[in-house]
This record gives sequence, C-alpha cells and structure tokens, in this order.
Amino acid sequence: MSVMQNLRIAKFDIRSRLFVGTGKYASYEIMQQALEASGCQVVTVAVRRERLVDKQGRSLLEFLDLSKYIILPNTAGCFSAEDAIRVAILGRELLEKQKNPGANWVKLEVLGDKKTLLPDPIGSLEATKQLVKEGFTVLCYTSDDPISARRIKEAGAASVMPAGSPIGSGQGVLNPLNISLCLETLKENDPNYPVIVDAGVGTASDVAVAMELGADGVLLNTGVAHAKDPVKMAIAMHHAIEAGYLAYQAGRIAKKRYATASSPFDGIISHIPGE
Amino acid sequence: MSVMQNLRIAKFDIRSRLFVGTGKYASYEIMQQALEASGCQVVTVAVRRERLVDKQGRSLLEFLDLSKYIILPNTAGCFSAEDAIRVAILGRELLEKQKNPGANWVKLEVLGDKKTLLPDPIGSLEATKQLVKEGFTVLCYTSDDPISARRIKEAGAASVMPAGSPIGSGQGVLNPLNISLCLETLKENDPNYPVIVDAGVGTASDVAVAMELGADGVLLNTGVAHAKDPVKMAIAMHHAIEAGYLAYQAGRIAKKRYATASSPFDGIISHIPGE
Amino acid sequence: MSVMQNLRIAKFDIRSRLFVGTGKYASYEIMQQALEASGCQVVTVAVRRERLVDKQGRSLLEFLDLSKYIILPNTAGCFSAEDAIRVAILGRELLEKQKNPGANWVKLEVLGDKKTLLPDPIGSLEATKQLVKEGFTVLCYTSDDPISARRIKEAGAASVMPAGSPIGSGQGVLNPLNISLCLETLKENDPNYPVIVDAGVGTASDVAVAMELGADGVLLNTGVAHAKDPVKMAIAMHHAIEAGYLAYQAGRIAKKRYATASSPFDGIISHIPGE
Amino acid sequence: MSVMQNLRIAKFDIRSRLFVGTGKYASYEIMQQALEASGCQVVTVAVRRERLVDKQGRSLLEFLDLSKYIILPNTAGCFSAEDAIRVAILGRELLEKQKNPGANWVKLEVLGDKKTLLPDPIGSLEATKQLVKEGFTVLCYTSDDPISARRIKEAGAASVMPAGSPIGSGQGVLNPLNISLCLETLKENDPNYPVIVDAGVGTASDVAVAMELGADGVLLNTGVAHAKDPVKMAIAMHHAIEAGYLAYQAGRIAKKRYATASSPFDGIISHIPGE
Amino acid sequence: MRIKVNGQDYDLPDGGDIHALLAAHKLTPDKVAVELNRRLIRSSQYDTPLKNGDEVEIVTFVGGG
Amino acid sequence: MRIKVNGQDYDLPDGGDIHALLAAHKLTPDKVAVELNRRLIRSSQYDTPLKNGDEVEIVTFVGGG
Amino acid sequence: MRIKVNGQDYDLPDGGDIHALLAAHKLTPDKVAVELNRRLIRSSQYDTPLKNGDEVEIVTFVGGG
Amino acid sequence: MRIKVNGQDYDLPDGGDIHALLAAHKLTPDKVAVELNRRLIRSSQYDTPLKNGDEVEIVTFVGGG
Repeated sequence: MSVMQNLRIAKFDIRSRLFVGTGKYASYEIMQQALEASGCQVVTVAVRRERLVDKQGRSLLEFLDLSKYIILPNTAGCFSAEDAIRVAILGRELLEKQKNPGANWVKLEVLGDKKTLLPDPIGSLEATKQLVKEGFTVLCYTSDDPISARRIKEAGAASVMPAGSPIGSGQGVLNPLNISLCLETLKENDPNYPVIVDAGVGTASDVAVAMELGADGVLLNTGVAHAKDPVKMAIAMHHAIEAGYLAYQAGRIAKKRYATASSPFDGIISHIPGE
Repeated sequence: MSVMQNLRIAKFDIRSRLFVGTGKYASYEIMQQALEASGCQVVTVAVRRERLVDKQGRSLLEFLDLSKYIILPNTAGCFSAEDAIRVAILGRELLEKQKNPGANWVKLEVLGDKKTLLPDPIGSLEATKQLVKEGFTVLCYTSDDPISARRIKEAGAASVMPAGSPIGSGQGVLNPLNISLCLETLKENDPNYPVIVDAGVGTASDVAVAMELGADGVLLNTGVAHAKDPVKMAIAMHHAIEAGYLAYQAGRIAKKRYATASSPFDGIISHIPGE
Repeated sequence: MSVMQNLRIAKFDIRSRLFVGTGKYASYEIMQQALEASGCQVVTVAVRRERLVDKQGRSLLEFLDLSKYIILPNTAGCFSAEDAIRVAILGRELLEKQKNPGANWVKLEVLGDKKTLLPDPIGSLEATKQLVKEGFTVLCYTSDDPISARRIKEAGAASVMPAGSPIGSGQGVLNPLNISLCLETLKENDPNYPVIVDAGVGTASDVAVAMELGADGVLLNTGVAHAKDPVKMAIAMHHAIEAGYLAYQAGRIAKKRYATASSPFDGIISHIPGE
Repeated sequence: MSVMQNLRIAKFDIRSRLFVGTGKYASYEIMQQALEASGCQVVTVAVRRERLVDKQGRSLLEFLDLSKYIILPNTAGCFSAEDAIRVAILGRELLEKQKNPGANWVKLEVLGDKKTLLPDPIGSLEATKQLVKEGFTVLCYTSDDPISARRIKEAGAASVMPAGSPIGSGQGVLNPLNISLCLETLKENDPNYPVIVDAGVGTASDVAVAMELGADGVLLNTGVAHAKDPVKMAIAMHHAIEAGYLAYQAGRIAKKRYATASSPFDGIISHIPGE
Repeated sequence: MRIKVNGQDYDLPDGGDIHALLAAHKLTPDKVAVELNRRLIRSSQYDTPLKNGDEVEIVTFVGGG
Repeated sequence: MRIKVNGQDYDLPDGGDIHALLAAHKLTPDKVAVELNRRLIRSSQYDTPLKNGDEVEIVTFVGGG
Repeated sequence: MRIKVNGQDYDLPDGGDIHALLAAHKLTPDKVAVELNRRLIRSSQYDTPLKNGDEVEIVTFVGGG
Repeated sequence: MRIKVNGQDYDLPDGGDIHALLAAHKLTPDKVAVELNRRLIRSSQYDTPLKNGDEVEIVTFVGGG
C-alpha cells in the first residue's frame, strides 16, 4: 500500500522515487523484469558509440517500453565539462528521436578520478552552468560535500544528487551527517527542491537510510543488477523506498541511552528489585 | 507485492514477520489503526492487575479482533524466573478463556536490570526450562550474546529473540556481528529455527537491517507507538520487513573499497585521463 | 610523561593499565622486546602439557623476568567450569613454585563456543563461585552483556573483563554502549571496582576507545603479537592506554551537529555572508 | 618514548605531528600550559582587528614563546578568496615583524557556510593559486572529498588539510574511507606529501584513528581548549598522535569475523566440545 | 475476614469465594485470571471459600510489547 | 576520401554524406545521434557532403546507471 | 578629515599618517599590521599622509585554530 | 604397570612415583605442576607410588593471552 506523493523535478511529475540504472544486468530480459519489479518510472541510460562491426543486433531501446519509462541519459565516463556537454547534447538528440518526454534532461556526471569515480566539483559546476544555458534540465551527481552541492544548485541544477559512497561500491551512506547537511542546505527556504541520493547503494536498508535522512529519492544500479537475484532485490528496493519515505514522514522516536518499558510497571504482580 | 514465506514457530504458521506490541499508544483507536496498517498477525500483550477502582471501563481485549490477531502474552516486568512463570501461567489462562490459538505460548522476559531492561541470562534459562516442562511454547527474549542465545534454545525455547538494543531505546541493531553470530549458532544444522530480533527498533531501516542479517522476524512496539504518526510508521515497518527479507534472499553485492562503473567505459567518446 | 594512577586489583597494585598476553609471537625474543616496549607489568600465560618428547628445550619461563612481571595464568581453552577450575589450580601451583606474587590469581575463561571463543555465562558463574571459595582472586572474562558482568561480580570476581569483540578478531569495541553500561553497573556505588576490556583489540585506537569509555585497563595479545612490527605496535598500545586514560579523565567536549568556530568572528575584517 | 620522524612541510622540519590552535582557552595561562603539555611545535593563530578601545592590554603574542613555537596564521572567518588573501598577507606581515620562521606560510581557510564552516572548494582553489603565486607556503583546509583535495594539491598547496568533521563539532573522523582516499590520491607517486587531518577532533581516539589511516599529522583546537581539563587532554592528544603514528607504521592485524585463540589448543588438558 | 486483593486489604464476608469477589467488582470471570496465594486458580474452583489472610490477584491483559 | 568514424579510419567514396555512412552500416537515422567534428549534426543535415579528415561519431543508448 | 579605522568613523587632523594613528591608539608598529583601502601598507610607508575617506585596518594576532 | 601420562600410554616400572616420572623426562619438579587422576598433587606427595591405570598430567606455562 503506497501513500507516496509524486516527486516533482522541473516539468517532470514522477510516480516512483526510485530511479534505476540499466547497466550491468546479465541480460536485457533480466533488466526488464528488474525494472518492472522495482516499480520505477525513471531509468538511466548511457550514450555510447554504435558498434559498427560485430554487433549482436539487439539494442537497449528495444527493451525499454517508452510508454512506461522516462529515460534519463547520463554523461557517465566523462572527465571534463566539455565531454559531458557533448554527451548530454547527443543524449538529448537521441531522446528527441524517440519522442521521449525526458528529451531535455540529463544526469550530469563530470568525474574527477577513475578509481573512485567521484565527481569533479569544478568541472561539474562549469558543465551545469553551460547546460542550463542550453536549456537542459540538469540533475547533477555530486560528492556529499554540502558546499559543492549548494554551488551546483546555485548554478541552476534542477536537482542535486549527492553520492552515498563511491559508485557501485555497495557501501551505502557512509556519512549520514553530510547527506543530512546537503538536504538542509539545499532545501533551506526551498523545501521542495529535489535531492536524490545517487551511488553506493548495496542493499535495501541503504535506501531506507537515505530516505530517512529526508532525501526525495534514490538512484541505484549495481545494487540490483549484480545482486544474486536482481528481480527480488528490485522488489526489496521498492519496499525500502516506501519504508524510508514513510518513516521520515512519520517522525521517528529519539534515540535514548537507556530502556523505556513498552509494558507498564503499574499493576504488575511481580517483585521489582529495590522496591 | 509480497513474496514472503509464512514464518513457522512451533504449531503457529504466521503470515507476517512483523510482531507488534500493544503498549504506549495515545489511544486504543490509534493502536487499532497502527496494528492494521502494520499488517501484523501476532500482537504482544502484558498481564496486569485489574484496576479494581477508578477504571475507565475500557479494556484492551475489546479493541483486539481475535479472529484476526494471534495474541502473544509477555512476562514483561518480571525480574525472577518464579514471577515470570506465574505471569506466563496467568496469561495462558486468560488466553484459554478467549479461546485464542496462542493459548500455550509466551514471550518470556526475565529482566536483569530496571535501567536497561536487559534480560538475565540465568533467570531466563531457569524459566525457559520450567515453562517448557509445563507445556509452554516459549519465545525467549535474550541479549545479543550468541552463547546465551544458544543455551536458551538448548533449554527448549521454540524461538530465541535477541535484543538489537535496549527496549524502547530506538538505537536499532547496535552490534550486527553478534546478531549475525546468534543466527549462525541457532540455525546451525537447523536452518528453520526461528530467530526474532526484539527490542531497540527506532525506525524502518533498523527493521531492514535486522532482516538483512538473516533474522526471521522483528518484534517492536515503541518505535511505532511513540512515532509522531504511528500509523504511517506502521506502514513503513511493514515495507521494511519485506525490504529486508527480500534483500537477504536476493543476496546483496559485496562491499568494495573502490568504485565500479555502472555504465561501460567501452565505446565512450570522451577522453579518459591517462589513456 | 605519565600521570596514570596505579590500578588496584585485590592485593595487587599495578603500574601499567595495559595487560599483555605472551602467545603467538614469532619468537620468545620478539615477545620479550614487545613486553618491554609495552611498559606492561602484568602478563598472561596459559597452562599446557609439558611436551614430553621432541621439545626444543626452551620454555616460556626462561624468557619472563619474574622480578619485573606479574604473571596472570589464564584458563584459556576450557569449555566447562570443572576444567577451568583444574587449570586454575595447576596454574596456581606453578606460580607458587616460581614464588610469583600473582600466585593466587587467575584470568578465568570458560568458553561457550570454539568458533567465537565467547564466554559461557553459566559456566563462568559456576567457576567464579567455586574458585572464590578456594581463595582465588578471580579476574573473569565475560561478554559485553552488563547483566552477565554484574552477576560475575556478585559471585565474587575481583575484576570483570568484558570482551570488546571476539578474541583475536581485531574488531575493537563493537558495542560501546554495552561496555559503557557494564562500567556503569559494575562501578555503581563502587567506583574503584576494576573493569578491564579484554579481547578484540586490533590497533591502538581500539585501546584508546576502551579507556575513554571509562575502562580501568585493557588486555590484549594478538593485536601486538601478529602486527607486522610487534615492538612498534607495543609502543603504540602503551601510548594509547595513556591517551585514553587521560582523555577520559580530562572530560571530552560534547559532540555537536554543527561547527563552532575556534577563531573568533569578532574583529574580523572579511565580509560574512548575510551580515 | 618517541620514535616519530620529523614532519617535513616545504622548508619546515617539524618535530611534533600535533598542531594546536590558540583559540577559546579560559585564559592565556591555561593555553600556555596546554600547548606545553601537548608537545606541539606549530600553533595556529587568527588575524583580527586591534581592539582600539576597552582592551585588557594583554595580547596573545606576549604568551607565545617564539623561540619555541612556529606560528601558523590562519584565514579563519573568510568566505571569499579575496578576503582570505588579504588576511594571509596581513598575517605574513605580522610574522615578519616578529621575525618568525613561519613568516611565509598560511593555513588557508575559505569557508562556504557559516553553520558548518565547511570549506568552499572553488574559493579555496582560487585563493591557493593566488597565494602560491605570491610566494606563500599554503596549507589548505579542505573537505574530505578526495577530488577537491587533489585539485588543491595540483594548485600548488604545500599541504592539504582535509576535515574529519565540522570544525569544533567533536565528531571525529566521520568518513574514514574518504580520508583514506584523500591520502591515497595525494600521496600517489609522492609518498612524502604532507596531509594533516584538520577539524572535528573531540577526543584522543579521534587523533589516533586519523593517524592510523596514514595521516601525517592532526590539527585541533576546541577538543583541547574546551575539555574540562585542557592540560590533561593536551597530554592525551600528545600520546594519541604517537599511538596512531606508530600503529600505522607497525601494520595492524586484519579484522576477522571469528575469533583466533591467543593461547594454543595444543597440549590442552580440558575437553574440547566435538573432539 | 480480611484478605488481600491485588495488594490491597479487603474485607470479605465469611464464606465468600472468588465468585463473590468478582461479582463485587463487576468483573466477568472469562475476562480475568485469578491467583490465590501465588497459584493459579481455575474458574471451576472459584467457589472454594476464601480464608482470612488469603492473597488474591485478579489480572487481565493490558497493552504491552 | 578517408575519414574517422567512431575513432576508426574509414574510406568513404567522395561526395558521401552521413546518410551514406548510416546506410553502409545498416543504421536507421532515428536510432542514432551523430557528431561531426565534435559538434552535433541534426538529421536535416545528414546530406551535407563529408570532407577528407572529417571525424564522425555515431552513438546510441546503452545500459548505464 | 574623517577616515574609517577598523570599521569605525574616526576624525584625524589633516596631514595625519599611520604613525599618528598608531600613536593615538598607543600601538607599537611592530605588533600590528596595517591595511589602507584593502591593501597592505608596510611600515616604511606609515608616513604617507592619509586622505579624507581612507579606510584603515589595524590588525594583530588573536587566538585561533 | 601401564599408566597414562599427558594423554599417552606409558609403561612405568612397578613402584614408580612422580619423581621417577619427572626424572625419566628430565623435568625439574619446580618447573611443572602435576595432576593425578584429575586432582592436583603437590611436590610433597611426589613419592606416592603410582598404580596401574593412573592418569597423570604434567603441565607448565606456555605463551597465552
């Protein structure tokens, strides 16, 4: 039973707060089932060269029902603002050819290091400014540093996507304080500004934790694609999004050092020490 | 969408792996809605003196649909095996009068300390032996110490319920290794032996974490009853149980120190540093 | 520069709060250097059968200067109270023959499981009672469960030694709350009751953490013996004991969510946003 | 007993790896004792307006023995590159007038937010480039983001000082992975590049943890200045630096899930279960 | 005679039994469980006459975790 | 003439254009996007003749996160 | 003339210089650093006459981290 | 006669005692502790003759934690 509000990002009104990547599945069929099971509406894709020779002839688009999913192209693998902008423009062109509503949006990644795939705060800022100028709706991948995140928002990003931990590392949210400070900064006087925790999700509780911090959504890929049973994990992630979203809304109890009885001591027939 | 198997404890075949307590709600009405929202089938209750004077006239039983819920009486507030046994026997008598299937089971608590409400390993062991002899199905609350847990099982408990953290403290699972070692020890050559993480749950992700460790279920009360919005939190807990259960079944990815790209580097048009 | 008070356990007045084991060193010579470097005064030893055949002829005692160290025999490897008592008695006999002041004390271990080497709370309790009756000064290894710890003290143990994590696992203090609750319970109205964190130390900060929780000392072995450079690690542990001891005494600052400037804002010549 | 190597930063050859701030002590006298007790050689100071009216007449410099300490002026409180550069230049002028060897170095802080006092990666980069051009030895305060850290190094900083957690928050090292990745990136093919963990230290173990990650030093202020007993805490920090430094050098044991006995099972006289 | 009910002194006419006690407190037998001198007493024995000094506990279910 | 297509050298008959190039690789224009010398080229301009040394990138969507 | 010193308005006799300013506040030149209109001014130039509207900052070291 | 020493069968001439046993293994009494049939035996009793089937444990200190 879902009682989630839609998530608004620029002109997009999104049903599911779980964004799922399309990479690294054992087969397109498993990908299809996992996406279906996850209940997601937004799926991310990468832009790459057509294999001009030796192609199996099957292409990703044949396996994505565009009447059902909104495609969010990324600029994964770009290490400079210039390359990221080129890839964003090519992605938009491809979307337009598919008449996909997502046409003018992009998940911007400008990476700073190949080993950690952590974002380059400078390049990301330049690319954001440029792409916003060119009419893009920019969802920008950032580190969990609140200041970098705020600067990306100030540059015009429609959404900031701080990393929980390195892409595909499965370490979850390593620094809850920073994610929480990102949320506080980005939503100051702008509570509906969308913040999506991106990268690092290893299992369902990571998703719940991110949402309980107040995130508006979570983007993941490897955590599902490389799970032993991707479809089951996709269902788990679906539940985890709801769980975390609702728990945040519900207002959790404060942590206490000591116990507080859930059954009353009043009316007890047993002997209580020291009484 | 649920794909959870029923949980078997002795003669009980239980639909929901979330056990919910009936204490500390602002009103019986809110309790009813929260129990409903949680999807739970097993609810715990305490045994206390009838208020002989000044009673509001409303009793808990009027608010629990016994055709829907299995009542699990606890021995909360008992600090000796003897008192716990007395309370268990009274609880059984009350259940029999309600013709409730749970009649011969009990959530055994023999507490060691009023400040932490942590269990007394010695008293719990004595009480378990005695109650098993008297035909009880004993679900015993223990610390997260794997050896105490194993001894309680050896004494004949139908289920062991290790604490994540002190009752009502909302600190979640403080020592995942110990819970994991409890599971390993208790399920050795007996994979279906039911282990329920009891106590300490503060929010949904705590439930997911417990289930991801391999627990068969989670028992909670304060985390829902004292949330700002108990009903919403109850739904969150419901999703969290499914999320954690499925994630455990699905087989999570291993944690890695470094990133692993979810988009391929192959076919990229951008310049990659050092290549 | 040390400003540590001696640690009092029964009749022993101990200079160093670091207790070091004598097992698992690459050679007796390295052990000697490591013990020396650690600044410890109490060293633990095990009781084992004389190798009747094929012995290298070198025995541990030749490498321990009894004018310098107090030997604390353990009952490691015992899984029943009865065996632990036998070993304790043999250890005492050996000490008396060495005219070692430690003669009547023992580090009591009654283990519950070979894989985790966690203590058996029941067997430990029986053995403690019996050994106290036979005039032993019992230092008892326990889990981090505060109730088990308290019962061991009530049974007459001169010191309780809760585990930070499984022996030799190098996981440090896995559950600081429990260690802290052990200290609170054991020292209630008895602030000088000695509590030594035993087992699990992997590196120096683990020792500091244990002491900062208020422990009176730390016992370790593998963390030093199996470090790449045992002597250097021994010095590190020596500093860590002082660091943690003094930090606890000094009274640390409280943790805050936000920053508090260490340089004043007053008199600043720069422009401060929003002012 | 110390076996620490000196720390080399640009032309400075520094005895103690603990840098201590001079802010927030109850009195100059306590500051003097704490600095003395900490064994530090480098102390940080701020640049502020002379109080032209109502001054107590006592100035910081009267309480710092310049024959003993190297003064490191900071740019605390600056939120733009321009202001930070002005303050750095004024600080240098003041040092030159004191004939202090530190004359041309500066602890650069360009802050991004008043609530968290986290650094602004863009402004820090600009200021670093400019100050390096003007002949400064720049030690730059950064977030724990490895990419920002690397860019600051590339801009010519003599040392990078990543934050463990927000200044004065006492939360210690919140994200050990990031600090570890900073060290890995900054020291790649340049093992002696000095990296100092700055900000967030609450107690001694925080210092040990930072050093065990491989940091070359730690800078702190509030953790000592606001401890109940600043002098004792200063001694604790002194030991913690040695402890962490040596533990890192010594090479800690790996963490294991299970126990490994420190006493041999061979030659045991007790009965071992299942044998 | 004087007995204890749920920890309080209580004066019961001689020959009174559990039935009388429950009735006096408007409690229906099937909603409570009763202990006499720390041992469970079943409904079938509610007619056993109580003796001076007897200790009776009358309990029911309340919310608990 | 010799051009580069997706980083590989490629010999195209003089006067050849993007249409020719796609046809030669059995690619349908609406499934790919094309860059000419690092700038996007729209379908409407696929008939611009290519010149010797031109660099062409033909891309599509693949799985990614 | 009226100048600003450390953010406060300050009336200085015409022809006054930094020396005068420091003297007036009993500050010894070697314990402070001085900025004139946001640029450092070295001791050697403390005798430059100040102009109406000049902004002067006189700073020193204080405790900081 | 046949006894067990440290878990191994061992043949000892009749009338042999702990002294004999230690001597046979070149062990000095003050470096070991001895158990006879699971009970400690003190040095003063090392001259008690051993009987067929006796179980002796001779232990010493080894490195341990």
